[in-house]
Amino acid sequence: MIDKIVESSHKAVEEIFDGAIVMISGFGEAGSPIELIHALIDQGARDLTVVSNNTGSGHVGLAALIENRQVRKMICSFPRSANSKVFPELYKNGEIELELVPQGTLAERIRAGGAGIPAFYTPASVDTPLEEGKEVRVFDNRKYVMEKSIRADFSLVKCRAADRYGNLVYNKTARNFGPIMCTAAETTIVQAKEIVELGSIDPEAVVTPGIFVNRVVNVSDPADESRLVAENLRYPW
Amino acid sequence: MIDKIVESSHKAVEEIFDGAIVMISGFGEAGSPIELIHALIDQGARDLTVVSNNTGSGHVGLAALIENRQVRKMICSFPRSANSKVFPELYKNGEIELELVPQGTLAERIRAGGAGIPAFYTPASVDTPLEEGKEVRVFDNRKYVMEKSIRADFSLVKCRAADRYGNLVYNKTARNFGPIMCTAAETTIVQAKEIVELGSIDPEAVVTPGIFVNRVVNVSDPADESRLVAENLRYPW
Amino acid sequence: MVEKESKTGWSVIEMAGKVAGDIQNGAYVNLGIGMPELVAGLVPEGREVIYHTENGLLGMGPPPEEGREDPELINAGKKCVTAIPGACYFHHADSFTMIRGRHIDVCVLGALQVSENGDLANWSTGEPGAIPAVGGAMDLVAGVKTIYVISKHQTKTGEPKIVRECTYPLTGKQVVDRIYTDLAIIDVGKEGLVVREMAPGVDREYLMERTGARLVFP
Amino acid sequence: MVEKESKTGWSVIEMAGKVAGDIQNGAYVNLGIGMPELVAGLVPEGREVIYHTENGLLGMGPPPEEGREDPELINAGKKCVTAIPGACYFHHADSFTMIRGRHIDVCVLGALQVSENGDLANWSTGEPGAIPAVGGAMDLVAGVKTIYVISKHQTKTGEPKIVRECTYPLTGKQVVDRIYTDLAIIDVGKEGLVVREMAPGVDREYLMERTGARLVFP
Repeated sequence: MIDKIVESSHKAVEEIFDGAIVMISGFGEAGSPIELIHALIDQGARDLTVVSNNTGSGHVGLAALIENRQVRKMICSFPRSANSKVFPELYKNGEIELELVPQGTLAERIRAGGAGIPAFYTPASVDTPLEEGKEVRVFDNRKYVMEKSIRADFSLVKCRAADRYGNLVYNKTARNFGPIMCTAAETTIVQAKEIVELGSIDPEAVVTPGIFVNRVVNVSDPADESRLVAENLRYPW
Repeated sequence: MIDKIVESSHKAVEEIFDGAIVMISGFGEAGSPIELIHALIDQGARDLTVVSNNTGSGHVGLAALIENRQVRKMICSFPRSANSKVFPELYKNGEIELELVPQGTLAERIRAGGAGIPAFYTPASVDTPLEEGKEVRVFDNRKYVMEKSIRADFSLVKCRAADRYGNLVYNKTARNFGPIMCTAAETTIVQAKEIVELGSIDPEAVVTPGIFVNRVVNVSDPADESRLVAENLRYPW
Repeated sequence: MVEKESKTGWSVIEMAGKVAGDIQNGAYVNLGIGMPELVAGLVPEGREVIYHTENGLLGMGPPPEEGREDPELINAGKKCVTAIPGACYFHHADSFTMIRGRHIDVCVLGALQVSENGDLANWSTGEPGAIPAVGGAMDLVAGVKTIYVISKHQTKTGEPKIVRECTYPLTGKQVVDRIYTDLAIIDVGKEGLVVREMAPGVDREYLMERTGARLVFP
Repeated sequence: MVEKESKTGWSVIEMAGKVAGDIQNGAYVNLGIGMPELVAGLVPEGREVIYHTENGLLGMGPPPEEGREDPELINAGKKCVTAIPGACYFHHADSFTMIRGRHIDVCVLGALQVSENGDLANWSTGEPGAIPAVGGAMDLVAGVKTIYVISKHQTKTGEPKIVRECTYPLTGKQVVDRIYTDLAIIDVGKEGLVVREMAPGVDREYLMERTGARLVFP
């Protein structure tokens, strides 16, 4: 029998090793797997390269992982926002690396990683500072930059519902990077608000087919990041 | 108001011009927009380049379009099957061109066309006759061929249900090339078994967002290609 | 008779209204964060426009009523929004397929600088030590069919934002189609910057004084 | 005592059963058209295996009962199939993401020829005038983690199918991991073609006579 459900977030992340590349879903707090991130803080793996659109808010979730000095390098498109204090400070002090990638290029590089495409060309960032060091090539009289795929050792993803095969559906705009990150990691670890019976997700409406998922943990009442930030909470509590 | 519904298949295809590149959805008969193809036969545009996984069966649908000498060139992955007689004969006589593309490469070239990616690298066809004439490049000690995107002037696609915005859902394995072909044409023309009210397709389960669709025609009782082939029917009837 | 209060230039709402007036029925539109967001509320009645937000929603509706916010239903500015009937959700690769693949008709963006040939700088002032952050701006200008810039004509300190060449790092080269400022509406074309309309109280001289690039008055 | 009928080699069902025995619980498997399709029915009880068909279904089930066929629910061989609970449908680009992205564990394919170093030829005899047709074979061999070939050891006319170098056009170079024939099971490794098991009535000499390549007997 196939059963990808594991009993806890801590169990789910136990194999993450020092130096791993870890993708973390979410656009701001929407879709951010905060319980898995907190389990990773407890677990303690260090020297991580994290691929995520942002760098977290306040002192919880991704920001707390960074604050706990577990992250060597961030690969993201928008590393600052209204409530992000941790990353900017470390960055200004030269204590964390940043690879800045246009958002669509970031998405496509992840998708390519999952699809076995080592590189592709995109018009985004041509003639800007972000094309520096990259191959530029003309197709049909227009310039494009070559971008390489990104793959991870682990992806941490949040979804709305999962079954024991690992089929997933998401909630609204919390879908964002989840489906592509699921495809691009050696091991994909998912937190699901609900575990449902096999066959209860409409096969026409599955967003992430189970083949892309390795482990699922049920987090039925995930924390609301913005509330934790508003209350100025810190993880570890 | 936005209303992409048109009243007939003939109206839907009237702008297709001689020499156009036309993508046609379907894997065998599943997902093949047979009524749109028949309307295109009535309409008469010639010298077409058709992108489709196969070349049709019997003397209806895509096979009939080819038999009617409207197709100059086929781009496909599997141009023969049990009941395909028309294409093989024309091909052997040198009366139609063929660009043979591995199925996954065909899918990815179409997807790239829709996604603004002019070219990408794939491991499929490396060290085979189908890599001939293509750039081969090494990434991480493995060889890949560069493949260019395909775009079309028109895509003809079959789906299960559509709304007036052009949001689409499909039926089972008839989905196949439909969603990617919708993205890769200047004008995407869809036949839908059912037209539904705006909002009645679950926004989490829309497969093709309406932005990729230009025209929809309701074909509530589409022909069953294999039955037509079994009855040895020919189009035009 | 009461004399009308004399006024120079358009208000921000008037600027956004000018942009909104140029958005056609059936258009797929992406609105940047800040001033561009005002456009949605000002599209003339009778036009149905569909808003795309690059974090994964086509068919974005107005902000929710208070107390009905859903932190998992947000726009690219991370503000809570709603979804209209006929909306749909999708992942980031599909969202940027819409952008990069030239499926979005209009994008309205803010600007730090716009150059004479339509170069846009809107993501970084290039200051050392600043945290660079680009988001989807480079994809949008590379992929959307028509790029509208909405911006004050000058910076807060009175520097021109429309310049011969951008001094800030570029978002994209030759990408802007039209600029809507508080002083004028300017098309970017092969002939250069063509002034299409001037705001009340603005004349050629006034506009040229506040512009760092050549202007064409047709 | 009744003497058992002596027999040389495995039947097609026995060959498929050998393949099936090597498919692990939880594996994602793509079966080629023809002989490979037999494998699905022979997986040992207690193992849950998920079948992928590249036209857009994960969780393919057995053929439908007569009269319950749906022409829009087919496999890559265009035969009617069913879908199991937990199945899902997807488009071709997503389907080949599964294949090219190394998400499928095992693919079982037929062969025209397999070479000493694991080259596979299975899509074309290269005859002039023949209609070339490749389908998904090149993507499968390039992307699936483990490639099993199931094939008669020789052609109908007695030619070896396991050869030093393929004379037919390749599907992929150095892609085959294991070959299941009616005479033997052969691993393709750095040491060459290693015979893992021989069928009843087959010995080294018998096998070598029918093989066009060097064999290693461990």
